[in-house]
Amino acid sequence: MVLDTGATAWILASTALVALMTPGVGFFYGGLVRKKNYLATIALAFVAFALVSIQWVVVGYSLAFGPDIGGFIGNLDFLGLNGVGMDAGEGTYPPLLFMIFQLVFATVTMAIVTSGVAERVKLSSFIIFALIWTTIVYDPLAHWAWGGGWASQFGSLDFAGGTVVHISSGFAALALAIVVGKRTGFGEHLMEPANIPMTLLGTALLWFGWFGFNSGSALAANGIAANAFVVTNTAAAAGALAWMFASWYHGKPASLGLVSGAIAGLVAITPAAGYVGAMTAIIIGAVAGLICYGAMLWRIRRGLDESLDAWAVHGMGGLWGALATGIFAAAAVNGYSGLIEGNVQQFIANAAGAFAALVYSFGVTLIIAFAIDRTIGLRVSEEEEYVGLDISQHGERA
Amino acid sequence: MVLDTGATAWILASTALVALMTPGVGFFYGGLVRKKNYLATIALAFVAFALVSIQWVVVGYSLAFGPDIGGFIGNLDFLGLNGVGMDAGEGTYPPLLFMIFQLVFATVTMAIVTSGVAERVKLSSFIIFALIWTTIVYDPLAHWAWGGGWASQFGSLDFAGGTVVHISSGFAALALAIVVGKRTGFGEHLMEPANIPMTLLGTALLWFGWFGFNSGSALAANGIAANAFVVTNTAAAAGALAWMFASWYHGKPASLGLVSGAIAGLVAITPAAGYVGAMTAIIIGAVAGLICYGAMLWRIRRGLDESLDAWAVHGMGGLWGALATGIFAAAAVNGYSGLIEGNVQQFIANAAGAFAALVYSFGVTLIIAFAIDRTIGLRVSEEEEYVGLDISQHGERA
Amino acid sequence: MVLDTGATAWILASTALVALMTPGVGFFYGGLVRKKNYLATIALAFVAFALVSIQWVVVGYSLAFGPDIGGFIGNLDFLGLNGVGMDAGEGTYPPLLFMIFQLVFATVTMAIVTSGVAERVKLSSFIIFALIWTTIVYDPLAHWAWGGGWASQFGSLDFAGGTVVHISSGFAALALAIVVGKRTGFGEHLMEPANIPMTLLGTALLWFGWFGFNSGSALAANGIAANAFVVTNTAAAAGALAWMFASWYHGKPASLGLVSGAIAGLVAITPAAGYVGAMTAIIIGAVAGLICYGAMLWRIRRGLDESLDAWAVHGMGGLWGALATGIFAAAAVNGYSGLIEGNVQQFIANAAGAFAALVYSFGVTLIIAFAIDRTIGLRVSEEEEYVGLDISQHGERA
Amino acid sequence: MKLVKAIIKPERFEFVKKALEEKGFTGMTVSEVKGRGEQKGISLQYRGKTMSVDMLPKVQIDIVTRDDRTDELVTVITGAARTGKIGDGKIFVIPVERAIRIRTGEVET
Amino acid sequence: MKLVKAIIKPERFEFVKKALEEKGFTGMTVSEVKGRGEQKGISLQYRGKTMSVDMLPKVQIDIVTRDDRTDELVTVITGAARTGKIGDGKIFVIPVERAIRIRTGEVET
Amino acid sequence: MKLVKAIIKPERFEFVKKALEEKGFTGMTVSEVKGRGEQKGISLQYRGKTMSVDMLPKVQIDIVTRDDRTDELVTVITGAARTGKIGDGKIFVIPVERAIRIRTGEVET
Ligand SMILES: Nc1ncnc2c1ncn2[C@@H]1O[C@H](COP(=O)(O)OP(=O)(O)O)[C@@H](O)[C@H]1O
Ligand SMILES: Nc1ncnc2c1ncn2[C@@H]1O[C@H](COP(=O)(O)OP(=O)(O)O)[C@@H](O)[C@H]1O
Ligand SMILES: Nc1ncnc2c1ncn2[C@@H]1O[C@H](COP(=O)(O)OP(=O)(O)O)[C@@H](O)[C@H]1O
Repeated sequence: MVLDTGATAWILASTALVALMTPGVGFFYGGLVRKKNYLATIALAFVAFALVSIQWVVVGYSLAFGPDIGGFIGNLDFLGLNGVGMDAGEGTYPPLLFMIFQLVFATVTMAIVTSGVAERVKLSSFIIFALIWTTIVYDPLAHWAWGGGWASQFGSLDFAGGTVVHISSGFAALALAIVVGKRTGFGEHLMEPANIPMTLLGTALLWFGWFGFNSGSALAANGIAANAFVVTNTAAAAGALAWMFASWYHGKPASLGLVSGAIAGLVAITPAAGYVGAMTAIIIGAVAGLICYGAMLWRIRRGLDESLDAWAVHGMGGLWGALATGIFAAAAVNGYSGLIEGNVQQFIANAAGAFAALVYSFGVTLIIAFAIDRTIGLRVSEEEEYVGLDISQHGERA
Repeated sequence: MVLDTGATAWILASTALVALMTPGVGFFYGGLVRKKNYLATIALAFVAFALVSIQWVVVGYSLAFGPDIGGFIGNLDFLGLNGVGMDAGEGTYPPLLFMIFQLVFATVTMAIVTSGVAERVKLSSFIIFALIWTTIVYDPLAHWAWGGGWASQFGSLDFAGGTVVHISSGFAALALAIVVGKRTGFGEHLMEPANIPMTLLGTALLWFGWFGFNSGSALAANGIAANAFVVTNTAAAAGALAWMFASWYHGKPASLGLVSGAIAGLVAITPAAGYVGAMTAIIIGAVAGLICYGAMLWRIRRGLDESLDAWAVHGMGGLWGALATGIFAAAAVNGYSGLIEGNVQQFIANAAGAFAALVYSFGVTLIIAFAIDRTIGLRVSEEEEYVGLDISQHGERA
Repeated sequence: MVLDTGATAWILASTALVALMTPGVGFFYGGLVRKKNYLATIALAFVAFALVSIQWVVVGYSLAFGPDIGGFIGNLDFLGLNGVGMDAGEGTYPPLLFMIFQLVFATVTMAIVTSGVAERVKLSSFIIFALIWTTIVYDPLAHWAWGGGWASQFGSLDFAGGTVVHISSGFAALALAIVVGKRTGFGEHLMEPANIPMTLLGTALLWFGWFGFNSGSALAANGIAANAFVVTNTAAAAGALAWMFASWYHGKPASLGLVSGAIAGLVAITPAAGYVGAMTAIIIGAVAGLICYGAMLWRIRRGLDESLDAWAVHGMGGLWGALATGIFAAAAVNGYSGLIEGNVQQFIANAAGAFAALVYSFGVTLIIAFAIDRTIGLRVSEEEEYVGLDISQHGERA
Repeated sequence: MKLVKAIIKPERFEFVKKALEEKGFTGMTVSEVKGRGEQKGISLQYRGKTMSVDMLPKVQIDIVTRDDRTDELVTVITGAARTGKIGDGKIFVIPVERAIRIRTGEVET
Repeated sequence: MKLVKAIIKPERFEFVKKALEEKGFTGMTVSEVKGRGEQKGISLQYRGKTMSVDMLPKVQIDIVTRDDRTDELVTVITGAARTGKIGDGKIFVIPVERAIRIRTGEVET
Repeated sequence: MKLVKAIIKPERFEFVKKALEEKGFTGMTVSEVKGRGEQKGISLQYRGKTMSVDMLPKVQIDIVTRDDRTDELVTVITGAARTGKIGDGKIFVIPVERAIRIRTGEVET
């Protein structure tokens, strides 16, 4: 097909927008940890960015988008971007551009996963973990949903990465948190966030970048892209307000709740962005705010130290979003119908895709984390944790 | 008409850029308040973003851009985005995209208005105020200028929102500041800004986003968009330098003056961006820097506690910009002539549009603010003000 | 030719992205200086932005891109943007858009130069220096490489500004540092960075903006733009990892090293971005990380107080990038061959272009700096340096 | 000599400083502290957990002065810092054996 | 009166504060400090230069109390701040001649 | 025991710390303060209003030591902190009644 320069321009811009989300996650999380781990937490996002960027061009893209092997993974035809061309192939934009657009999804996913080991991970072990995880967890999941794998064959819809990015990272963070164990003093000591304004700044960058994430996933500059843009913003707003009011009911409405709700809404609309309209987005976003807020409260009650809440927000928000896509998909938007329009099959396909991703990510992450922990150790020493990762891992102070 | 993917791509990107301005305003203002209100001030921008985002898709867009009722407001045909389509209708881009592009203008306007109640507003009252204000002040003003209302019928030019966004928010902030009253200790105590680097960061985001604001308002990827981009940057630079040198004359040139001048230049060029060239932008921007600096000095002398200076910068800068558009519009740029090219009518139309917006916004805001203040109270208690809004409204500390 | 709205959209977006880099440099450097110079350092970037923005539309663009005079500089045909049109002339986008795209390159270059006088420059002298420097150093260099000057005639390749932006600014910073002398107490006192998270944030903005810098330099939304995007990200990642591992070998891997490596990779890929593929970008980026890290160590050993390392990172990284372009250019990407494909001439042309820029920038900067220092003085008084530039130059505190 | 340590409201600081200057007390060391007196706290909430944040920002001024100027110093601070509302602060007077000026090595007792 | 100056681990602060409240010590002034005791430091590195950053964050609590309550105060802090590990901190007892309440001018000795 | 409170220039801190280490003074508590001595201030300006910001950043070092080591301590600090220029700082010596090590409860007087 002939290259559409408008579509190409929007995918280029969207890729830049999504690229900003990886450090954005770092700033979001960095603001929430204790001062002594402030830099290290941001640094993890940059490390994730760098590592996955290299892994993806060398092998990851091929595993995810190479010709299908048994519905599970791509083959190595595109190793080192071999044959990934600059001319519009079958699409209206260069395959090489699709490759880099997908790359920034892989990097931000890795950054979200760092939530599970916050304030206690050994940098060297994280590097090894990240390389393994992105290769054997992320790449297959991307293949399942978008690379021609079983989930897409089965009809599961994931517009922009609800399962691939959010369920996978959220449940991986949970698995990691379980394996690595609580931070010393968790539940006893007060752990004050380093810099909430930085978290708000991270949110601004995430919200901004998410327009590229969802609207760019239309891979075109057209009405679907516009719709995705609209529902993304709408769900974020609804999620923010829902969390704010829910937490207000229980006490004071923290700004942190407001932005957590926005992220929850953004996560939940991600798989649905190309299939529902704005009024539905209000519902999806608001329910996401409530579900994720509830999940966070439950996590706290259970004494689980997954304290940056990737699980509660990305994991549970992503799960809700995947189901919601199966429920609310409206033919008027993009030709797909969900449960409400009587298409039970769509709901089943989406539920299957979501739960498979959940189980795969959670299970395989457990195994990787466990293996690393028993060999080189996932966690810093007690002393290093005490002085903080900024000093002990990076020799720096914020 | 057929969809132009290039135009669509640029409007998508511009919408993202403008979306970043709402939190940008929050960071700009957040850096200037006292530490104890740092978070709350940023949070207001996010609250404004969320509230107006929902209001706009539900009813605001219809009021502003629905079929005209008496030149004053739109009707409810587009309620819940009913009939706002994904296909290029009469334009070269989806109406749905135009809707979201307009949405982010409405949100940033609301964020600017928060200036007037900084460090003393009750969160719950602000929420109610914001919903009323955006509905009965912003939506009609947008209709007047862009939705087929009387001002556009009368020939008033406002390329990207000098009256709709800046005059309206600046004078609304002034009205609010008058109703809510001074901060306790204003004029007696020293009130140190929390974090000026954050304000500089906010400026960077605003300057960046403003390219989408003005150039995106061309609703096309063409020479007019390019020209708007150029004059936007030029006026910002001229405004920054003018304020810097003027304040240098009186003492030391604070970085805060530099960036305030840049914002002043950006505000003033906003209505003119599609109608003047770069050399004129130097004049408009530099004069804006001087006028807004003067307005700020006057405000301080008068003891008015509108201390984040939305009035001085957005209100007065917007007023100057609206008049300047009527003066300097050059037929060579976009077919419209101003006073200098002998078109007195254009100047009159612009002056009328600007003063009507000024009076309407100031007057109606006074009434809304007064009504809220007398019923549920606009302001926190003295004690809450003393401990700060971060703690008293959000239960948080930066 | 007819205007390509897709290309125009991407150049518009790219211009916005690059515009964000100028304050981005300010935040990067601001985080690294001592607290008392935090604001002043960021402010310098804004001052550079404003000054060069005006200079460029008035005269700079004409000097750089006006009709050639002797291969050295452009004439004054385009003074005040005279004749720089809004319609696509010979290209597929408005010349006015090309003008503003080039403007933001000029501003960011000026911001990088401030590295050399960090924490000790007098604001008034910097303003004079900046106006002279951008006029007699930057404008000719831009002309040589892109405006039809001798370097482009000679076949030297510089895709996005390796020589024009990075070699020129890096070596200018070195010259400035030599003339202005060390900061009082350099080498004796500990000089703690004000806010490393701000530096990481600056990096995020730079990395983000660099996509516009390199990919936008394709001046089209096509495969070349996509390729430039890909190699930009890849080289940044490789540079980050290389510097991280190298510094790990010597001690702890600071987050500052990670991001310095990323910048080094970005710098080095800049001239090559349109001529090499992703696997080559890994090499160019990784080697850049090592070279720039080595250059920094050498600078420290030599006791040179060019402590924000524009020389080590931009100067040396740019030099390596220019040579690497001559070495690795691959015909398959864009029709140009380098040394490896047997084209010795390309290597010679690139080396000539790079060294000429290096010598010109270093030499002329020495002269300008020396002249200013002997007349009005480049440096603040010892007392002003002691209390810090925030207070002494701006009357402010961060 | 005495160390007079005054803990006052941040917004009164400029005022106190000016009053001190007028009476010839220029030397001082100032730090930002948090404090709580008799008043009971306000409760904070962070992601579902409540914590009481009763510590409010205060400014602590340390001034070392001659014994015979101590009373005057206390009076000046008390006068300038007082708003008559809760949280006005406290002054503590602590004995100092000697003071050394680093630049000259000069000792005062 | 005595000034009891306790330098403790930041993570024990809430705990100590609670223990003090229970015993009726509500007034206090708190500041963030850095400290080092007997333990040897950790070395930091910044762009190729190494510097030893052995100073770790601590919280300093200043409480002025009546002479006869000093022992109790020391005991309460010691009990609540102790983890038994290095870096638990120190308490210093310093004489105070008088304390003035700014709001009322009231003096205690 | 004595509390030796030294207020020095921030850039001399590493130097002073090293000098102290060499003489065996490892324990110390450090805080960031602002201070002003005899010198007259510099005036600051913020959006049209002028305010005098004469307070410059200083580092305050608190060291509690035995009576018989006090003179040595003062000498070491004075030597290492001195640049001979204005703003070099001050040292105050304050009596301490006792010191308690929290980890062990051990008391020194
Ligand atoms: N016993 C104490 N020890 C140390 N500092 C105290 C003590 N009591 C009060 N302060 C300090 O004085 C400040 C003001 O005390 P406060 O009780 O608020 O004054 P008032 O008694 O006028 O209300 C407190 O914030 C705290 O910093
Ligand atoms: N001699 C001293 N003078 C002043 N402060 C001290 C002194 N010794 C210890 N400290 C303070 O007490 C804190 C805890 O001391 P530390 O030696 O770590 O306790 P421990 O002896 O239980 O290990 C230090 O961080 C420092 O702030
Ligand atoms: N009377 C005082 N009380 C408390 N602190 C003081 C006093 N005089 C000076 N200081 C502290 O000592 C610091 C250095 O004093 P300074 O007068 O600058 O030294 P010098 O006398 O050598 O110029 C001041 O910044 C302040 O923190």
